[in-house]
Amino acid sequence: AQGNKYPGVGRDATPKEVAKWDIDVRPDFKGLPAGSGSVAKGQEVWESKCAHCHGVFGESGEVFSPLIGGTTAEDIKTGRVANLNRSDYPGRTTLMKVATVSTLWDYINRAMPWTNPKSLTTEEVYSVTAFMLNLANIVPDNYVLSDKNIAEVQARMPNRNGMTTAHAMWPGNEFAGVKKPDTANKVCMKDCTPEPKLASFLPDFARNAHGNLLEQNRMVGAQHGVDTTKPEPK
Amino acid sequence: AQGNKYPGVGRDATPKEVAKWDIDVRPDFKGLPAGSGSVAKGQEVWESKCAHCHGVFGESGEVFSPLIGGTTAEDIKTGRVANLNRSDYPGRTTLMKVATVSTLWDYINRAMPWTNPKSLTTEEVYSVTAFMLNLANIVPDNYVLSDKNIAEVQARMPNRNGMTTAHAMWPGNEFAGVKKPDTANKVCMKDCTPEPKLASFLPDFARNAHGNLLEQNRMVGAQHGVDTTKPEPK
Amino acid sequence: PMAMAQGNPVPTEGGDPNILNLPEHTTGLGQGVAVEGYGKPSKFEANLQRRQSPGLTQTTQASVSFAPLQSLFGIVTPSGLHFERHHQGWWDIDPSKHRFMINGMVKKNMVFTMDEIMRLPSVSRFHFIECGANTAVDWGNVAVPTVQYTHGMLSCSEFTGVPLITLLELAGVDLKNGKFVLAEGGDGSSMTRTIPMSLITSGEVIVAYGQNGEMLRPENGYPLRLVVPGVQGVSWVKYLRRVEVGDKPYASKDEAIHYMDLQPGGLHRQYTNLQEVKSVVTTPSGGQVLLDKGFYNITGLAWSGKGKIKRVDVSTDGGRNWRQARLETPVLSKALSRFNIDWVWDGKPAIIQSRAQDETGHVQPTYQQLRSVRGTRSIYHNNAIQSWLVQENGEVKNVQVS
Amino acid sequence: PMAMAQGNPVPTEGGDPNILNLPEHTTGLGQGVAVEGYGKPSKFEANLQRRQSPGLTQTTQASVSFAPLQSLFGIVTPSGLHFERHHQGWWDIDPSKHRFMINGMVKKNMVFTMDEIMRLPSVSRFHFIECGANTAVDWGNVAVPTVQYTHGMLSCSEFTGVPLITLLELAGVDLKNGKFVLAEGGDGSSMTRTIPMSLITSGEVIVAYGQNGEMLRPENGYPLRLVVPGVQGVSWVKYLRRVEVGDKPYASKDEAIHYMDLQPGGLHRQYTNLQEVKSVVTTPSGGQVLLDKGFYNITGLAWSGKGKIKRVDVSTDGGRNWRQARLETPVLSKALSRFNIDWVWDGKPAIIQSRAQDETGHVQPTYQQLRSVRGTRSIYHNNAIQSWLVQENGEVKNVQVS
Ligand code: HEC
Ligand code: HEC
Ligand SMILES: [Ca+2]
Ligand SMILES: [Ca+2]
Ligand SMILES: [Ca+2]
Ligand SMILES: [Ca+2]
Ligand SMILES: [Ca+2]
Ligand SMILES: [Ca+2]
Ligand SMILES: [Co+2]
Ligand SMILES: [Co+2]
Repeated sequence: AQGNKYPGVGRDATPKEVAKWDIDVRPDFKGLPAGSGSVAKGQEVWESKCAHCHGVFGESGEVFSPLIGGTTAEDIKTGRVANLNRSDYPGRTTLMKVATVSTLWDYINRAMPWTNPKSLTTEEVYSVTAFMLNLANIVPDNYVLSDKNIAEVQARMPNRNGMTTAHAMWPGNEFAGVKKPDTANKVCMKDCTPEPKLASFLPDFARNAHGNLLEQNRMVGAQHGVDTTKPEPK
Repeated sequence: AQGNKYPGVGRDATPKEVAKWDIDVRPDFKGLPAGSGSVAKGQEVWESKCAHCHGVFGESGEVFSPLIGGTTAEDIKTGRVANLNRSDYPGRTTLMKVATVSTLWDYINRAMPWTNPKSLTTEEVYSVTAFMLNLANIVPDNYVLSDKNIAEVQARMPNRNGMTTAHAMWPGNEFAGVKKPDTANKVCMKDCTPEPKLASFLPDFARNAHGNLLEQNRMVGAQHGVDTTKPEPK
Repeated sequence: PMAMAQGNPVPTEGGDPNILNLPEHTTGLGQGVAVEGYGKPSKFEANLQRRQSPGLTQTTQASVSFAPLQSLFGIVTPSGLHFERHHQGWWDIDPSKHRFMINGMVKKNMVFTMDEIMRLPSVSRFHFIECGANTAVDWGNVAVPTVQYTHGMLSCSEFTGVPLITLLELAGVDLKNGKFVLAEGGDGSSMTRTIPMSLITSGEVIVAYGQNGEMLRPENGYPLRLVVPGVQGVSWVKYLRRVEVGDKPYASKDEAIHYMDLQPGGLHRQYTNLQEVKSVVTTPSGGQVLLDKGFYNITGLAWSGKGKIKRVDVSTDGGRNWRQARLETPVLSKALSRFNIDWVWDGKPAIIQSRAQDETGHVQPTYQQLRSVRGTRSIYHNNAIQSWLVQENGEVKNVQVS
Repeated sequence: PMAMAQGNPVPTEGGDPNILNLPEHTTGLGQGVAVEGYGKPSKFEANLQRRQSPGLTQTTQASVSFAPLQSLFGIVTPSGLHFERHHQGWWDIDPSKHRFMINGMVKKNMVFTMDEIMRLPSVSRFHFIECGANTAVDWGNVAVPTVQYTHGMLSCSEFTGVPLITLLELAGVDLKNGKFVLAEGGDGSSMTRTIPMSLITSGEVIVAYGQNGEMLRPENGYPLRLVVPGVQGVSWVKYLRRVEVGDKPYASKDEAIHYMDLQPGGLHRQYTNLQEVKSVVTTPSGGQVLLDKGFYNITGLAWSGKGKIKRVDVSTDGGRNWRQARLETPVLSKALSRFNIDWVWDGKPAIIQSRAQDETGHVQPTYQQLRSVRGTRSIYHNNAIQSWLVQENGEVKNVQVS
């Protein structure tokens, strides 16, 4: 209809072209290709293509933060990961956070293995996803994940109820968010607070932890960089 | 007085410092140091330090446009260089254009010789200036130019009356210029001119004179560069 | 403490040798034009580099480098110092082979070359880009020394490109049902993010190829990236290869595992894309040293994802008293604004802060205000007021006040 | 003639191999952050270089290099492509040794270090700089093929520095008698130019150290240059070492031998410093080829030394009929403005022109109008309307019309 407005610019995409690039999978599984894969097959994929970065149990923090851990059988029931409410819990794994199993499928399919993205077959993606879900005790050892049963898995995702869009930080009107921002500071100009106290600063031993700051500032200027290789002059 | 506004910033310059840097010479000879130099001495300076770039008679166009030439005894009388009004006259030399002898003195003193600026003594500047004025027949062969007689020379500069500030292109109110710009084009939108005719374009032989224009445009874009190594497709 | 006082003493020997002994550049012939067909900064500027923050990431390709805000001027970020954020490394892509596809809820799926995109009506606009994780390390406590590491995932450029709505209309977009657009990159991560259609129909979202007068830099998505003004950087998909129009959001990895805000109680806010009003003093700032008492120009940057900056106030006593700063022109929507204010340092300890307000009236919060709603365990969208302590010895430190 | 038609044919084999065969950058891991601490353009952008115009000068150190306007976007000129004009070569000066002096009609002569200048209240503003000799070669006849050579002595940057008036007031300037300020450079030429005091007291003239967020480039006067908005580039003295306040103009070499305008009759106009209203279409422009009929975005630049651009009109029939172009924001005083306008090329010859009007009402003149007052032998200040001929074979040529 609008085509006449910009003659000569652009052409129709062919079905093959769209099929090749349109790989995204949505939470309602739109875009998910038909197929399946078992936990057992997934373990093979995992151990040959994933474990050296993410650890045998998805626990490694050496290349990226751990994928598996921190979720419980109780979480699978409630759909809320309880450890996310514990401020003393160290770190948050992928499985603690993700609410939608489609996200895992889509991302592994498009981006993993990291050095070789888009190299996995559909079966490999199903199976390695199944294996990760198994590591997190979401599916049993003998599970075969497929486009037919993935909705059942979604219903067991530990943090499936852990998301809200009730906030003022979506820059459109598509969600029923809130309009009012979280904070309402005022433009106060005089005697706004009591005498301020220092609550947090870098410990002395971290003085040079980011390199010599003298070398991270221009050599001329109103202020120069501090020579952090030397102790602070008193 | 204002010093208190920006405490800690800047200091008084010493007399020595000002003397070292304040070298400019104005048309009224403010800034001109006392001293003198002869045409004869100037010839020595010229031939050892200037002639290889500007030519023995200041006529060379090999490094820069010619300094000397195109002025007449008549011009010295009128103070207007007649050749500037001849559209067939090839090129305009420095002496044809310059109205103020201070300009020559100042510039030679600050910037010449080109590869060794500010290396001349005051006497050398006086004398080489005298020599150039002599080449242009403004002073006689036995002339000794000095701070005492330079005003007389000014009165003989061939183009001393060749300048006007009666225009709208000084961006301040210091001269009694004019306010109205030279042109008064209109924002006409329809049928503004007769059918336009091509009056000037590059000849075919100049097609590749600026290098291959294909290589002077981005490799993608709405337009690409023309391959000027090939003749134009008809 | 003033042992390092500034190098302009009243000369005893008649004058400064830097004046009295004419330097080589005053007495010699310099270099020719086009010695550098594409020039570079002075060798004396080598301290200005984008830098990694030690220990922040385990790889360099899923990582970030920070822009040296402490040494920058005005609002334009030099493209060579633009902050970087990659998820699977950066590439230098042949633009003649790059393609852009539109599919989904459109009359016809379409493909474009770069040549074709560059034929369409273009716009040029200044916008800031800030990573949603900027200032993340300071959510809980002071963790890094300088503004490069606290606020350096921030840059501002003049972007040139085609409004996304122009391209979508060309494909016959279904604006009635199409509410969400997926943007997808062409790199290994093929970054995917959900963009609100309401922002696209406003004309603000740009399919950009130009940055600061030239093409995008490879590190910033050459030859094509999405520009989503006011929204966190991760949505500005680089190496853009495709957009899809849909009726539901996509919950991609970087909107369902990261770039979500953990709230007290353990719930995550999802699709928190907006960068709210924020500012920071860039000089004096952490890791710098004032060499002398006396006059200083306090300067910094302010920005808001919701529009223009309306005012910036500066305190030198830790937030008790404030003075309004001057805003440099132009003040543009969803772009950085530069502020300046006079200050005479008396040599005593001082705590410098800036506080911005945007045209919606929203005022940048204190840490206390922000934490009282969002707790201390969020990672993203820390727009709290920053404090710099100027000590008696002239050293400036990153601090938080209570 | 359309043999070179654009490379996006409807595929016969099911699809474009650039889509169907996933490229390496989609299936591999890219490079890490801070591989380039100071980044550079894509290798595919190597065609964008500042260039000399063959035969224009006899040396490279008293010469000019031109910015590639035909491939630039928006209003910011990438600093690496900023045009150059040197009289005695360029230098990379150690800023810690650079000094700035004020003398003449002031209460006290003063000396400043860079550290000190950078402590003073600063401003950041976008301004164009144009050499007074820009477009000189076309005063008489068409002489060069592309907009790089016709208009490339033009750039626009965000400058940061201290208003000169601030420094002069610090020295106790005599504003009653001091009417002219001499600005002097620290290079071999020690370039000197007379600046009107009325422009300085307006606050517009800046002693600048910053350019596009970083320091000035060595080729552009690092570490200090004068910024004289609206005035020809030669007055923007580089490597600025001194200003002197006086009561008379200085008639320096580049205001008494060059940068004067020869008028019919042989009189020279002296102190013609202003750059009057001007514009040019940058694409399509000379030396380019349109690969196909159809839609194009005509784009270009407009500027005026007297203030803001008010409007730009574009003609595609050699000046008979005109349509008003869109101006991109921001439109700033004495800065470049970017304009865009739709155009559908029907494949027939077309002559493209642009015509700018500034906020004073002054309209850019035709060659006929300009020559009727100033003749054809002037060198400087050619602000005539530029014509580009689009031929049937798609080639675009520099032409003049009568
Ligand atoms: C060479 C190292 C490497 C290999 C091999 C690898 N990954 Fe990853 N993986 C990473 C890195 C690094 C990231 C984080 C990427 C980012 O920051 O966007 C990641 C992210 C992920 C994530 C998202 C985690 C999160 O919280 O964002 C999943 C899921 C994942 N990998 C699964 C896999 C699977 C399945 C395989 C094998 C088929 C695999 N990975 C192979 C390095 C690797
Ligand atoms: C190595 C070459 C070279 C030498 C030696 C040299 N000059 Fe020059 N001269 C130049 C160049 C190049 C220019 C133009 C500089 C510019 O464009 O600003 C110039 C400009 C001038 C000018 C100004 C001319 C004008 O129209 O702008 C004068 C006067 C001059 N020279 C005099 C001298 C004198 C006197 C000496 C010797 C004491 C000298 N030159 C030595 C190369 C040289
Ligand atoms: Ca086409
Ligand atoms: Ca899809
Ligand atoms: Ca001092
Ligand atoms: Ca003087
Ligand atoms: Ca980011
Ligand atoms: Ca110039
Ligand atoms: Co210093
Ligand atoms: Co092409």
